[in-house]
Formats: sequence, C-alpha cells, structure tokens
Amino acid sequence: MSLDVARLKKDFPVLEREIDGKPLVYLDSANSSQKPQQVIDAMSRFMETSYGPVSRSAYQLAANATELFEGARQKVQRFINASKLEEVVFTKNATEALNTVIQSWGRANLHDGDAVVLTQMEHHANIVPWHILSAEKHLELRWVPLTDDGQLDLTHLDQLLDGAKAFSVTAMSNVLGTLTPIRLLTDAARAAGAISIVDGCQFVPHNVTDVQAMGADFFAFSSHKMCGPSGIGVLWGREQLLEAMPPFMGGGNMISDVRLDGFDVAELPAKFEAGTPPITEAIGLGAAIDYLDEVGMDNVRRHEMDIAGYTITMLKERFGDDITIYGPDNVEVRGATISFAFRGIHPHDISQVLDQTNVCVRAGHHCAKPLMRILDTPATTRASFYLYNDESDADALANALDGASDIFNF
Amino acid sequence: MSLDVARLKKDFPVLEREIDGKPLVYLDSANSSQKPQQVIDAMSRFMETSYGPVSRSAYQLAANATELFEGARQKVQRFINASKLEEVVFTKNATEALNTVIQSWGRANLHDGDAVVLTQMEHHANIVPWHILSAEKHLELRWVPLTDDGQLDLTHLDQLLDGAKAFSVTAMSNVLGTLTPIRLLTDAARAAGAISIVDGCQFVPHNVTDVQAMGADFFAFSSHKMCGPSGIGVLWGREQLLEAMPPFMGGGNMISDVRLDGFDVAELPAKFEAGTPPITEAIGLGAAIDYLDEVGMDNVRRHEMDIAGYTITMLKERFGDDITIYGPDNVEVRGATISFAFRGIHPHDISQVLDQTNVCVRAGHHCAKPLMRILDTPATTRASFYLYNDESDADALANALDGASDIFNF
Amino acid sequence: MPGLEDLYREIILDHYRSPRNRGTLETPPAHMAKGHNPLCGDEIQVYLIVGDGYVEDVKISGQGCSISQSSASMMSAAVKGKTVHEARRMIDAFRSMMSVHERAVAGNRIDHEEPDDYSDVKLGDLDALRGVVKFPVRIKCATLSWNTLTQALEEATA
Amino acid sequence: MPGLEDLYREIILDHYRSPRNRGTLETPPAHMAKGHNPLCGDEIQVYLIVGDGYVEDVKISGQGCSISQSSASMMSAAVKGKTVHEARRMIDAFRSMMSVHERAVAGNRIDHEEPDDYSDVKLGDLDALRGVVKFPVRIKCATLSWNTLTQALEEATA
Ligand SMILES: Cc1ncc(COP(=O)(O)O)c(C=O)c1O
Ligand SMILES: Cc1ncc(COP(=O)(O)O)c(C=O)c1O
Repeated sequence: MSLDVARLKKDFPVLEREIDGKPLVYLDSANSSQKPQQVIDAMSRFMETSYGPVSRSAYQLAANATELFEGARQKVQRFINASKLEEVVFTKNATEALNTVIQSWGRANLHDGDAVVLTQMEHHANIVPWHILSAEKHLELRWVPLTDDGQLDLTHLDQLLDGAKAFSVTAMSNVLGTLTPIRLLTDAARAAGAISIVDGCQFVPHNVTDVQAMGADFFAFSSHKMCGPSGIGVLWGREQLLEAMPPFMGGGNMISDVRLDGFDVAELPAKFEAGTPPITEAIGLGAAIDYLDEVGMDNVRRHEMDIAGYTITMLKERFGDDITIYGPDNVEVRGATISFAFRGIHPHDISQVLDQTNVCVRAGHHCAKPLMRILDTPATTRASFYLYNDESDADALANALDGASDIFNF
Repeated sequence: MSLDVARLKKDFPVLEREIDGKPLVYLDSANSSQKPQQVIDAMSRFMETSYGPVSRSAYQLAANATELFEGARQKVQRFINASKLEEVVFTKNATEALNTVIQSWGRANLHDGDAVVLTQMEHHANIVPWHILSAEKHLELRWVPLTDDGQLDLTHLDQLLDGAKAFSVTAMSNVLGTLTPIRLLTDAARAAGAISIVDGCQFVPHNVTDVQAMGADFFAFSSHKMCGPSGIGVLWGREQLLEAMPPFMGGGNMISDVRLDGFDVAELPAKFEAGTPPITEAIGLGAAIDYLDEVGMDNVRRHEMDIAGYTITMLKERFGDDITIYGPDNVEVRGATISFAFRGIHPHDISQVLDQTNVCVRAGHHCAKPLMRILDTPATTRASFYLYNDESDADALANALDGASDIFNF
Repeated sequence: MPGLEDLYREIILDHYRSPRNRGTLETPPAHMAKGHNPLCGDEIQVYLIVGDGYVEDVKISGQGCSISQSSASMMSAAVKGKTVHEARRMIDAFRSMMSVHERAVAGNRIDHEEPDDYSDVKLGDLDALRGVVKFPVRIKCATLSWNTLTQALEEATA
Repeated sequence: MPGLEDLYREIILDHYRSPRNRGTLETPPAHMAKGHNPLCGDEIQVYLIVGDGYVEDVKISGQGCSISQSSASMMSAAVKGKTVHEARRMIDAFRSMMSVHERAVAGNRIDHEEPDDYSDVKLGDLDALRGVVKFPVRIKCATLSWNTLTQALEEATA
C-alpha cells in the first residue's frame, strides 16, 4: 500500500476509542473527517500561548496572531496553488463559500431568465443557493444528467451550456465517489461564455488540488473534511471576479470607510471576511495542511485508489447480487466514497447493525435528494474511506454486513 | 473586590506568557477575550475522544456528538433565558447573526423608503448590513444622537421611531462602554410598531443576560468575546419572526426537501444553519458558559463596576487634564471598556509605547467610524477590562502612559 | 447480534416483513396525512376513515426502515375499530412510552411534572417497541407514523 | 524606553513636532492624491506641482501617528526640487528599505530575486526610519505617504 496506515492511525486519538470493547471503524469521512493530534495540539497551543485578535490591534501579541493567521492563508494558497494570496477567502464552511459566490456574484451578474447549468449529482449546498436566487431572478436551471454507472453524461453538454451564464459543478460526488473531468468542464464553460464554480469539498481532502490547472473561476471547500477543525472553509476566486463582486455580508474588517450614508469596501480578501474570522480554526487548518503535506496528497490519492479497488472487489466477491454499488467501478474516475444498497435492507437498519460493531457509516440522502430520486431510492448506505482506513476497516464493514443479513434474513 | 482575580488569572494560560521577561497585561477583551484552560481542554478532549458529524449520521459516535452539540445550545438558551431552544441559532459570529436578520428579515419585510432607526454608537456590524440592504431598498436610516457624556440622547426618540419599521441598537458600546437602557428602547420600538434588533456582542460577556426581560425581538452575540472560541456566534430571535423569515444561506441541514425545481425549509433552528456547523466551537462555547456560570455573571458585572470606577478615578487623579475619558463616568451606566485621548499623542503611538511593557490596548476606530466622526477624532486608545483584570493591570496601564509622556514630551 | 435484541424483536421484524393494513383509501371519503423524516428519508401516508366516532378504516403507505414500518403496521392494527377517543389515548400512551428520550434528544429541558398514567391503555404488540428508547436516534422512526396519525385524526374530526 | 530607541529616533520626533511642507496647494495647477490606512485611521493628502520634469512644489496635509507624519515630512523635504526620475528612484529605494518586512506582513511569498541596488540614492534623514522594519505593523504607517506620492506623481505626469 502507498501509506503506512497503521502509523497514521496512531495520529488520530479518537481511533483508539473503544465502544463496548470494540475499536472504532470510522467510515464516515466524506461527512466529516477525524483530526490528528497535530491539529488538536496546534489549536490548544495557540489558545494557550498566542491567542489574540487579528488585523485590528497593533501590539505584539495581536501582530503575532495576525502573522500566524495570515500564515495559514499562505498555506492554503500553496496547497491549492492559487496564484494570489488575496484570492483566498476564509468562510465558515464550503456552504458559506458557495452562497457567497452564488448570491453575491449572482445578484450582480444574473438577470431574469438567465440560464445556469448544474449536474444531477450536486450537493444541496450547490443547489439550494441557486433556488434562493431563482426566487428573485427566475433563473433557468439546467441539469447535466448521469450515465448508468454514475458519471456525468456529457453527450449534450454543449447544448446545455449554450447561452448559460454559469456552470456550477462538483469535482467529486459525495455520494457516488465519482471524480468529474473538471478541466474539460471548465473549458467547455469558458468556450460557452459561462463562468465555472467548482465545489471542491470532496475533492480537496483526497487529491492534489491545483485551481489554476483546473481552470475554475471559483472554488469552495471545507476544513473539517480534510483533517482540519470545524468552523472554517475556503472560497477561492479569480481576483478580477472577486473585485467586481459586491460584498456578501457587511460588518467590521470588510470596509475601508463607513459613513452614516454609505461605506467603501476593503481590499481582498477582507472584503468577504466580515466580522471576527475563525482565528484558532485557521491555525488548525494550517496544521492540517502541514499534516497532509507531510503524508503527501499524491500518496493519499494512490492509497484511496487501492482501498477503493480492494473494497469494491471484495464486497462484490463476498456478496454477489446481494450488493449494488453505485457509481463507477474504475478507480481512475472515483474516490473511496462508496455508496451501496444491500439485500433490500433499509440503510438506516444497516447502519444501526453496523454500529453494534462500531462500524460508522452514513445512511440517508447525503444532502443530495435530487440524486436520490435519480437512483430511485430514498437513501443509500455510504462507507467513505480516508488516509487512516485500510483493508481491515473494509473487512470489518463486510463482516458487519453479514450481521445485518442474519437479522434481516427474509 | 467581588472576584478572586488572582485565582481566575491562573485559569488563563496566556496570561502567564512573558514577553521580554514582562507579564502580559491584556486590556483588549472588548476586541476578543482570552480563553480559560477549561475551554481549551473541552475542545481538545472532544476532538480526541468524541468528534463526529452532527444531525446527519445515526451511529453512536455521531449521535453522541449531536447530543453534546445540542447540549451546548441548551446552555446558551439558559444563559440568555430564551424561552425556546428552537430560537437559538448558531452562526459564525455576531456579524453573521446581524446580517441574517437584517438581510433576510429586511428583504422580506422592508419596502422602498421604509425607515429604520440606528444609534450613532453602533458597530459597523450593525451599520453596513443596513447600507447593503439600503442599496436595494432605499431605506431611510435615522440616527439616535449622543449626549456629551456618550449616552443615547433620547429627547426625540419618539419622533425618530415614528413610522419606523425597525430599531437596531447596541446594548453596550464597544467604544464608550456605555450601557443603553434596552428595555426602555424596545418598549418604545414596540409602541411605535417597530421590531427591535439588539446587538448584544459587548453586553453578554459582562452582564446577566435575559433576552425576554430585555423585550428584544432579535439578539446577536459572539463566543470569542466571552471566554469562548472563535468561529461561533449566536442569533436569538422570537420564534414567530424566525418562522416567517426566509432563510439566509442555502445548503445542507437547512432543508426538509430539495427538488430540481425548488426546496422546502427545515424547522428551526436548522433553517438558519446551512452546512456543517462549528461543532467543536459549540462545545467550547458551552464550556465557556459553564465557566462564566461558575464565576457568576452578577459577580463579573460587580467586579467590572469596581474596576471601571477604580481606573477612571485613578487615571483622572494621575493625569488630570492630560487625559480625556470618553463615555459616562457613572459605573451604573457603563462597563469597564474605557476609551481615552492622552496628551494629543496619537493612539497608535500610545499603543506602541504601551506594548513595550506588554500592556495590550487597541488603538483605532474600533469598527465605529461614524462614532469617531462625532467624537471628532480619527482614533481612540481603548483599554477594556474583563474578569481576569484587576487594579494591578490598571496601574500598569497608567505607568506605561507615563512612558509615552516621556517620549512625546512636547 | 448482541445488544440489538432489544431493538429488533421478532414481533417487530414480523410486522416489517408482513405489514398490516398496507395500501391506500380513496380521498374522500378518507382523509390522508403525510409524514416525513428528513434525517433518513422515511415517508409515510396515513389514510383514515372516521365515522360515528370510530376509526372505521386505516391504511398505510410509504417506505422506510424496519422501525418506522413496523411501528406504522402495529399502530394501524391497534387503532382500527377503536373509538377516536381510544385512538387518541393510545397515541398519548405510545408517545409517553417514547417520550423521555425524545425530549432529551430534541434537547428540550425535561420537565419533572408527574407523568400522566396510561396503565389502562393496552399497547399489546406495540410494547415490543419499548426497546427503541435505548436507541435515541431511532425514536423519531418509531413516532413518525403516530405523528402522522395525529394529523389525519385532526383533519378527519375537524 | 528600552526597545523603542530604534523606532522613535530624535530626528523622527523632530519631523513629527515640526512637519516640513505642511499645507495645501491649489488644484489645478497642483495635483492631489489621497491615502488612507484603514487599520489606524491615518489619512494623508499629497499636493504636487510638477513642471519641466521637476518636482516644483509639494505640500502635505492630513493627520496620523508620529511615524506616518514624520515619514511624510521627510519625504516632502527629500523630493522637493528633485527631478521626477530622481523622485521615483527615491520612492523605490525607500520601499526597498521597508520592503522585506512589508511583503512578509502582507503575507505574500518573498521572492528571492536579486534586489535592485539603490546605494546611489541618498536617503539622508529618511535613513532614520530604517528602525521601523523591526516593528512590522508600523511599516504601513511609514509607507502611506510614499504610496500616496506615487499616485500623485502618476497623475501629474499622465
Ligand atoms: C458592539 C459590537 N457589535 C458587533 C461586533 C462584531 O462581532 P464579531 O466580529 O464577532 O462578528 C463587535 C465586535 O467586534 C462589537 O463590539
Ligand atoms: C460535495 C459537497 N459540497 C458541499 C458540502 C458542504 O460542506 P459544508 O457542510 O462543510 O459546508 C459537502 C459536505 O457536506 C459536500 O460533500
């Protein structure tokens, strides 16, 4: 295997937790990942020795905190290969990042009846903000359909993009694990005169990210899925686009002047960071990036190809027709997020039985109800692997599924 | 004194930090407070043993994390005496809370030319969102003026409120320390048919808070100013008002259904909590509330009356006409946030000299530029005290001011 | 599987396997109410005909997990033929059986009032769902059909 | 006060106490540019008359801390009477003196190119501001007037 998972597991204290004497088999990282001790310690240490307000006060403690905070921004810039530091905006999560683009760019740039293209595998975070805007602008939402194996069906992409103003698309499905051909999609958008907004929430934790090579105009992701703390996310956008957009929220830090009758906005990135930012959380995100850099994102990706391949093959061999795995089989075009249906047993019951042996999987619609309707199921069971999972976790999953068969043997 | 400050100081590890051999004299808590070990440990412990996604997954680890997260919401509910748990919405900071009300309630309920009343001592967070909305709605903003000693001049309040739709007012000035007569203000608003939006950001950390007794309709505050972590804030609102408002951001968690052509919102408070919330931060905020409860908010308030009284008297005795203290002298109507001008020395220079002896104060406009124009100064120096400050900190401030006199002796 | 016997009792699995009163009724004369659990996607429709103070007929459709489906099935069997008053008391008794934990999960303060006494209400098969209380996240599955029945009853007797 | 000698040199305090070239010029013929430091509220206006390739006159108004005010005063004295080319090189030389830290504070990557050589540029009094580099948050105070001068020069020579 590409990673020494046994060693990595030791970095994650929660994985040593035993419930009823059984170790934790955490297969819900697509939902939210666990945190390594390095990240936890970086946050504690910062609060114990260096906490101070950022960007506002001038004494040493505050200046130092500001430097650490801006240092985290630099780490993000390098991690996703943004060309400019000013293009990296801290938000509370990917959802706020997407709302910022869709509501602010959208309110300023879209008009009644304009068309926007989405895909049928989008997360609610990349759908509902469009519905909210649509209530004001009566947008025409067009949807890229899916192939039978859960990839984007691009047959009519050019027609869909024809005359569209924006293409808002995920780089990796949180349900199917599918990796979308992002560069091809952003090129097609650009050729059609549409901007492209890429939801990188599932992509960034598991792949080498290069927003410039992707050709995206906007890119959003969350810290909590990539070994970092909750409470912080990132919006990256091209400088000219961010410059031309109105601010989303108003308040401290995002202004250069405020009068009784109006205000002037601050420079980027402050313009989109209203109020006190997630300071300790930025320090934690920086530590998570250091951690992932040390492991190597190319190694993470290779490991997840291995573990996805192993798990899919093993589950099919072991359960045959009793299991249906959604999404592509080919690990070149998918990550290690594996949704499935098993013997007609309701996902909620499966997850309940699995939980008895501490196998943690998510059962539900995964914030992708439109996709559920296309899969023609109200819910799936999803096992999502990360750098701290190995074959033993996949095997524990399979053994636990046997337990579910025993109970629901009809 | 009402508090055993020497003992409390020990709870805050950063206060043991020495820079160049001198202890930290932290007088910038109105900007952001330090964190007690209890809060830091609660967050670490949670991430080390219990981190899991909330509200989405059904296995034990996630159910337990959800219970802890919702437990933090209960603590907030009790701390501010909200009548219903559903009325407590977690945001990223007070700024997001104010934007949520002003933008969402405002877009749905205000029309071209409607009048809104603010005060001249508001923080940018309670001004700029109104300007943003005003660009769409052409609101008439009316401003409650100030008396010479920095209190609200209520002489013409009824005229100002006449026909107004909302009164958006701070419960305590972050510059002047002034406590506003909130119940009187919300009563006046109600009598005029206006809703009242109260910025509780500076009030909550230093006083016993009872949103029902205050008679507010909406109330906003931040965790990071009350011994809690950065990255989380609170919006409280009356259930019927929150129910009737459209959501602010769209995404996961805030929906009950999503279709290709629309969505249905979730129940409160999820409706206003789009995406993954600040999970660990909620745990930290809960621990901060436990900490403050243990100390007792009435004791905190009494202590700050003492320390404000001591500091104001001492500074005036020591520096006479060389110092101008803004805001009221009477500690019954002010907190221990003390802005001043000193011998014509620029606040930036004062804070620089003070920093040499590790006395941390803020110099600047304090995100209240309209107020600065009224005080007829571009900036003030602000020393803000909290439960971990005592007379020795006030004395260190005065000694450091002597140092500034020595350098700028002209 | 150890630990799960309390949840997946044989009688629960039996109702899940062979749900009673499954189907739809024409509306009108029947009244229909819909319930939905956004967390797991469970959906339920309760069809109800009330005549002369009696639950004349009840049918259940929709889909969901073993707990929500078996609870709905048992509920339909329990209330069919009962008076509206008896059905209402049964709803209260069932909720009470589930409630301590439901309140705790919803996060509300648990009030320490004396609980109502439902010892006169015969829950029969439904008693098997008592084990659900040990699995707080599943309580909403068990109560979904009951909340939906409440709605349907209200409409039918409005 | 120990540690502050590097920042508050006597010559700096002298320019702060008695600012040179303080005032305004009529526009036109003068060009005016405004600068603003949102962090500390410092504001500056630079008035400039350029004729025949020379900085004929320069005046400074506005307010701010000792560093921003003394830097503006020294700057005005240094560029007055110089050619536009000399003034531009002086701006570059001053920025270069401040720049390592300014870049670091702004958070940009520091590029490791060979720096330009400004040893020919005589900074005179301005050299006293070298100590500001040790106080990164103050660098923006020191450079405010220079950025504003750059703007004014651009407009005057456009
Ligand atoms: C009175 C007041 N309102 C609002 C805010 C904004 O709070 P935050 O920056 O945490 O969003 C602050 C603090 O900066 C404040 O002092
Ligand atoms: C594909 C995708 N987009 C967006 C989101 C939203 O991220 P967050 O909840 O952190 O805002 C998620 C995760 O929930 C996701 O998987």
